[in-house]
Amino acid sequence: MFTNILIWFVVIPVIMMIGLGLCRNSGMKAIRAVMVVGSTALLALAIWLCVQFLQLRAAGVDDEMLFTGSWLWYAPLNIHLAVGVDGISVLMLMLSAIIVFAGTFASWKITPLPKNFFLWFCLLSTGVFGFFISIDMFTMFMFYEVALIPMYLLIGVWGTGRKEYSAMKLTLMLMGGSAFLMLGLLGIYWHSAPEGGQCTWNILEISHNASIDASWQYMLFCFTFVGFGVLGAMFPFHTWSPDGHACAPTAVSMLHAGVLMKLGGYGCFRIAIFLLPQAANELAWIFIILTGISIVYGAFSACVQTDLKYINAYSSVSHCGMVLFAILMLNTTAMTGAILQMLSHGLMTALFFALIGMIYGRTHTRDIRQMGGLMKIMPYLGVCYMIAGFASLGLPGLSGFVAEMTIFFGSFQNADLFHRVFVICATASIVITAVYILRVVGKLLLGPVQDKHHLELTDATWWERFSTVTLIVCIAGIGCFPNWINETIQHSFVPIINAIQAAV
Amino acid sequence: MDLSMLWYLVPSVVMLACGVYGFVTRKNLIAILISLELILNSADLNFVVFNRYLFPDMMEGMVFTLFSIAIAAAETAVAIAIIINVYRAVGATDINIVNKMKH
Amino acid sequence: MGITLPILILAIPVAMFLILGIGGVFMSRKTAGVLGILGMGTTMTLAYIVAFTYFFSGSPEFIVEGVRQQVQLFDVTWLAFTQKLVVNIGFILDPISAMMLVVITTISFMVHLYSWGYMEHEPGFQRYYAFLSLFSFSMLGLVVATNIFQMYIFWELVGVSSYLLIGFFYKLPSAVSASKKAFIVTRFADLGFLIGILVLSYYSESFNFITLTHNPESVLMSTGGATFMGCSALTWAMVLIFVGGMGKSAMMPLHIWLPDAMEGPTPVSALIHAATMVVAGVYLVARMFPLYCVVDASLTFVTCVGAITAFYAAVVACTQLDIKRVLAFSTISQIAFMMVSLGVAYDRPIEGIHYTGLGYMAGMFHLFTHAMFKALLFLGAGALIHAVHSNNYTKMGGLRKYMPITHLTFLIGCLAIAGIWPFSGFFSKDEMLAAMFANHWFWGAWMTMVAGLTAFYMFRLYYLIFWWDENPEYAEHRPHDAPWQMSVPLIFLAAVSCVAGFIPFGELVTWNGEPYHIHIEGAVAATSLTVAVLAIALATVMYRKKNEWPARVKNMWPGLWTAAYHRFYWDEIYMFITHKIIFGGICRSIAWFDRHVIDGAMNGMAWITQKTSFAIRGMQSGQIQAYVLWYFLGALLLAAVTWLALI
Amino acid sequence: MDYSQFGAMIPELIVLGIFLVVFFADLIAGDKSRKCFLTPLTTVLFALGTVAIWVIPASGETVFGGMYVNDSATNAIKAILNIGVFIVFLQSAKWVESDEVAIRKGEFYELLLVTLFGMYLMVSARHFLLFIIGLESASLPLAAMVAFNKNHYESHEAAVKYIMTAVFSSAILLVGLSFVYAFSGGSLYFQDLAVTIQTGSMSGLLIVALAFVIAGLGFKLSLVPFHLWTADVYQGAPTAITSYLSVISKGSAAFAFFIIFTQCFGSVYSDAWEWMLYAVIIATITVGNLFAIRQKNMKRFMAFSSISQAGYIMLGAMAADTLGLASMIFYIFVYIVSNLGAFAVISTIENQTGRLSMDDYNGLHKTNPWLSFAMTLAMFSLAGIPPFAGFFSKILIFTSVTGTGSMALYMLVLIALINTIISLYYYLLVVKAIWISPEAPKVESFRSDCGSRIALWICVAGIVFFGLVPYIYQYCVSSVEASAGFLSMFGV
Repeated sequence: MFTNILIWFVVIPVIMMIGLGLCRNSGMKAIRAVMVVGSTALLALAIWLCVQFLQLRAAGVDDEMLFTGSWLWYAPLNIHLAVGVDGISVLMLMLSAIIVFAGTFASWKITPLPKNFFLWFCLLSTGVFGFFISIDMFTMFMFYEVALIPMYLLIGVWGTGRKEYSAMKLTLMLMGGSAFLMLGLLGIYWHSAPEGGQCTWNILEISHNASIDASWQYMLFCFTFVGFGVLGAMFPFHTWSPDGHACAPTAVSMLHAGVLMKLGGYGCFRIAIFLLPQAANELAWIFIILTGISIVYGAFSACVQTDLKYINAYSSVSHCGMVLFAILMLNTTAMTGAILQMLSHGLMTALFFALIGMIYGRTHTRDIRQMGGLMKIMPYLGVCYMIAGFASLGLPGLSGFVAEMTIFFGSFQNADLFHRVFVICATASIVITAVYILRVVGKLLLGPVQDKHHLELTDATWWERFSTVTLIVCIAGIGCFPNWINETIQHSFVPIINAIQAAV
Repeated sequence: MDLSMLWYLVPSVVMLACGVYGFVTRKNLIAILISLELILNSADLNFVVFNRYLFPDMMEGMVFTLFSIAIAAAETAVAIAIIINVYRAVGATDINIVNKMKH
Repeated sequence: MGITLPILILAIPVAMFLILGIGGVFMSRKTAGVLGILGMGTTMTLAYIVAFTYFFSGSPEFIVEGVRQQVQLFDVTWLAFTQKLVVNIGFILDPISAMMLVVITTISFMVHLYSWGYMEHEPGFQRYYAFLSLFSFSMLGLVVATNIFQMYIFWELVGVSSYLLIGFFYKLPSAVSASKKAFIVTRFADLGFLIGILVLSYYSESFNFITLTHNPESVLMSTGGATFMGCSALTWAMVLIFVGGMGKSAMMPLHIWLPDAMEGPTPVSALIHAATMVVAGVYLVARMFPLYCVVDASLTFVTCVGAITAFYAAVVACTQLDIKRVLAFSTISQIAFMMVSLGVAYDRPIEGIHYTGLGYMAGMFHLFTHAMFKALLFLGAGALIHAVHSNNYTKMGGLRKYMPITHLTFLIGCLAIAGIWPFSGFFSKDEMLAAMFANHWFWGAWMTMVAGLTAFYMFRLYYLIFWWDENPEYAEHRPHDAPWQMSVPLIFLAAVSCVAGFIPFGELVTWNGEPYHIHIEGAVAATSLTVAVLAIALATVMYRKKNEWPARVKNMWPGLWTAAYHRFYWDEIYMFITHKIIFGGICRSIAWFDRHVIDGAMNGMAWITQKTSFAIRGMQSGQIQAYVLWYFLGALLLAAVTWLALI
Repeated sequence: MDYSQFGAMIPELIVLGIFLVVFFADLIAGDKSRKCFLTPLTTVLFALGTVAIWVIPASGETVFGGMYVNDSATNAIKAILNIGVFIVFLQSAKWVESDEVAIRKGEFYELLLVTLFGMYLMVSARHFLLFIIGLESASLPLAAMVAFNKNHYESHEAAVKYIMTAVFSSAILLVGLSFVYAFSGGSLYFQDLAVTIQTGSMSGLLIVALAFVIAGLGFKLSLVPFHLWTADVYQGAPTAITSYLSVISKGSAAFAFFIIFTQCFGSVYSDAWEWMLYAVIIATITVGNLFAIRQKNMKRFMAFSSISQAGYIMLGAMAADTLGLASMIFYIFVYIVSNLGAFAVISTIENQTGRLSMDDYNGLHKTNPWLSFAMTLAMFSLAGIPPFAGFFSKILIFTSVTGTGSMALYMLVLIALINTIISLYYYLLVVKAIWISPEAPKVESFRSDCGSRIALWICVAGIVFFGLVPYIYQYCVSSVEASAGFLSMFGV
């Protein structure tokens, strides 16, 4: 079991948790050591996995999933701990590793209870990694929920503002989503095999069996898509996001917006669309409308917010809406765009939240009306914020542009008027994005200094620089050289597109 | 004269109804306990009647009734003991006293 | 030609950007300035080599049987959308891109040099050079784009560079808002560009310029008669792409950002907002010209937009007080001139002669000459501002004595733009007017009038600055000519403006690569020259010395003057739409809806649960009898409901 | 009569044996010696007994003409109940030594063992007479136990409420059984009833009978609307008794419910009791949750939580097949460790400081991090959060319910799932009080007693490992499957 590389993505965080458990509560050095070693190991593992994966693909291995392993867990219900990755999961694992790594540095001086903070943080990352390596719906769902619940404590204990309300709201709404999801998964399980066959949770087997009849697909598709859609901040189930993000501590916002929201998109893709292709063809229009609204609605909402985190949260609604929107276009290009958007949004939102946390840690306010001219005072953070902003508004050379363009060009392949109208609405969001990003940049960084006390503030510390540089390098890396990602994931769409076309 | 089963069942149902009614309306715990006995006896009556009329060559209903009477006795004993306890604690056996814990 | 030179042309500026951007804080100003200038100088040299090789080597790679070829020096895959739709990053070499290479690197180098003097005392000097390098890189990338998507990429990048440079003085709120405005307006236009690309590429399944333009008819066929609201898909695509160009080139009604963009440092205005970036729209139309030709409705649209804008901007320019704004409106007007010129150049035989080549060639020619003399004018304005520390000409007047070099070069610029022989503007404008008259007399007449207005407001500006009346503040702060770093570019550009007209432009740059022999159309030339001279004479009468005429004219049509001074209230209209309708109406109501309706619904669910919880607590009354009643009735109800359900 | 038949009742004999030992020890020992040895003696003996029940395989015999069966499924549930009782013993060790109770602690153990014996009979009974005897001997001594805190008024009130409603409910159950008797062929053996009660025999009387039987058992399980005694009794009873009531009594009743309804009434599953149970489950889960939201007293809070949990347990009966029974047993086991974990914390804090309100838990993590940790895990497990055992038990039971494939059951699961959100809310309230509430802690730092600590460790280990390690569930499934012959599912 432990010879499978993927298992280590879950094992390492667990080891980290054990290690943290052995630290004393006040032993900040030991805690940091555990976290740094652990997150570096994860990052190294992710990179290594990526290299291995590409080598295997280059060598002509064209299985749907690589590094597969399957160990029987609950025999009576045919539940396995089944793991395997395709290009998409590899990239998602990479993203998670990067953000965990950056998040560790971003919460270098977390107080109070650093040990508990990192314990829950590790549990959260266990869930995230576990979700991406699983190809068994049961374990996938389990890891999904593992990733959700630490949020409550992380926001509740270490958050700011109306943290109790927000934490509760976030947890309950996401759990509400997972309630629908659970039902969908159960339905899929019980219809996963033809009459008399052994039911299975394994995604690949289910898709091969393709035995779910249409009427069930419709219901299950709605359940699963809504279930994952809640986490993907789909309108109108997105309101946990602004409050939750606003109150969460830095690293948690990073991980949550950066990775956790991607679970939604990934799940929609891997389960709702892949396993229920017929319903996806028939019912996509409903969700295209909803996600289309998300995109524009989130962007417009962001225009008038005054809290930095709210702006970003609404922008996430818009950008994550784009992910789901693209997935629903049901063609390779748009889906590639969705994956790129997940990566891109993950990185840049993480960067945003990291920076907001750093700025907030200095100015003790997130209200843009009370700040101004910070570029002069903390040029490093200011420049990073601008880069994040440019990535968000889709500047070529940074990741957001590549993702959005791929989405638009992919979506435009659907030639009917309905799709066209929504695609054009979605493209309009790039203008609105520019409006709110520049508004923030203008108020926050440029112009005269608003508060004289801010003049005494200092620029970023080394760990903050480390954290942000990691993210910026990745953002620029994707933005400048996007094609290798394309090549990594192009295999992954073959089965899904085949399934969709077979279902037409 | 043959009495049909109904002649026995109607009193049984009346006993059940009275028992429930008594339980719900009486104020005194002892009276409530007596109402409970009515319900139990109604059940016993049913057993006996069904046995006699439907399965005359078997005895299970009868045996069941015997056990049931014993159980009823045991229940009454425990209940009385507890009522006495309450009486010692609060000096009354009025049911309206024992409603402090609610909502 | 190998790929080393083209790669270096793009790589040096971007390397400079990274070096100066990241390492700038560790450098002295001098190092940074020298690095920047050297970098740009090298790029310029390389660009010259490339352009001269292309034009004059006569190598069969570039010219086949007298026809100049379009050559892709390299073209590598950057991002593959689908099997067919592949975005490449490459380097195209053809007459217009070679010409643009020369223009961009020359002006950019001049501006680099000039800025050394102009920006000497400004904080953020290193950052400034980094941004200039970024801009140069983006602009070069734009003009050498082998495909429309690469163009779009660099299109966005120049937008950002422009944003950064306009907002260079970021502590000034006006600069911040001007930069924001510039970015958002052009972004809005880019939306049109993007949708245009989406439509075009969907049907043609290619981004590549050569593929698209060498066979425009097949692109038209590929749309398969798809129409939307009465226009063919290709028309829509071309018009939408042109909308992108309208934004960058500040055509009506998307022109509002350019006057505000004068908040940036003056050399930046010279480089970006006069010579290079703002002509990107013209370049775009020229680049896709064959496609525009097959759907001539879109070219008519270009012409109309250009004609209206040209006139509008010229009228507004007559009333402005800020010298940079006058120049900005003049830029808008001149770019519109080029647009009209392209617009009238479509392939419609008139009396058996194909006039296609002329308008195109003339537009490009004017692009070239205009870049030189407008950069000259802006740099001159910079020198003036440097001397009197104000943009407003009421603070100037009579400066000819104090700043002779500036005066002379500025005058050359004014003559060039007014179209006086033998300055460069005369030749290019003459060709353009000829093309317009050839298309329809109306366009010719209309644009001749605009040319007259141009001459008038330029000389109004000239006289108000250098003649009119001396500002008494000179006594305490005597203005003087700029240092050599600033003078050298002025002199160089003035020299170019004098001689550029004699370049045999038609031999070099034409729409199809075949040489076109320029011949001055006597009638047109005479008309335009006359109009220009008359306009200059009028300006001389009104503004040479301080007198009552201007005020009198102003009072003659006070409404018109005020409206023109306020640029016919375009900004106010935009303000109303953006602030009142979009921000106040849409955004706020959506935010309200989100907080109160969507969020309210979620909170409402929690509230209902809580309330229900309180409402039903009576069930747990603490009364044993009530409990038992519930129990018994519950059991009966269960039986009753089931019984009813089964029956 | 063949007395060797008693030999088949190994678990019952073990419990009876322990009872007798404790009884006589209590009888002969003096006050002083009783004080020191009775608790260890009982606990150790009970532990050995538990091990014995786990280890000795079920004989699989049916004795007394089919009245009693000892198969692997009943053995499994007995073993699981035993573990629960063992934990209860551990966590009550401190309480029984308190001055007020110490003198009567022998009675506490004896009464408890008798009720356990009754529950054994309940789950093993295959005849209604034996079942009623088991039920009554399981519930009557409980009344005495509820009244154990003689000096507390609440204890008396709880006892009165308990005994009155208990007697009423057993009366109703008897009435219901008398109606059932009318449908039998004169025999109250389960397997005989299964033959005589068929789809064709549906009538109003049978429906009333079923409703009354559900009511009678629903009382023990505290299903809505037969649950109203629960909160008051849980609140008033000594905490050790409450924890016992909430898990052991409920677990045995659930198992018995399953056996009775599948064995006797299996053929009228979809005709009648499926829908009755459907309605009752929805009411139970929802009402339990709605009441729990407002509670501040921890014991009352746990009472309503346990009501809602009972609804989830009964989902297993909805499935009415081997998988359902196995999932139900597993759920009960997980529920035992989770709920007892919570009660261990509650009773420890109550014993040490006398505090019982949720507000008293504010900031608990500052003074008692380990207790806080255990309580958090227990709450997460009860709420069904992975990777804790409660998640698995919930999912497995949902899976078994949806296995029948009817849309109605999917909707039932959906309602149950939506209810988990409400339950998550109030479980998180406890977590919030412990971890998030900024107030100064009211409970001072203390070292809990050894028994509670061991109990907590067992519970925490169970919470963490029962889900991750699949053997427990496989054990449930294999024992149910091994006894499938005896279960002889009908028509479902």
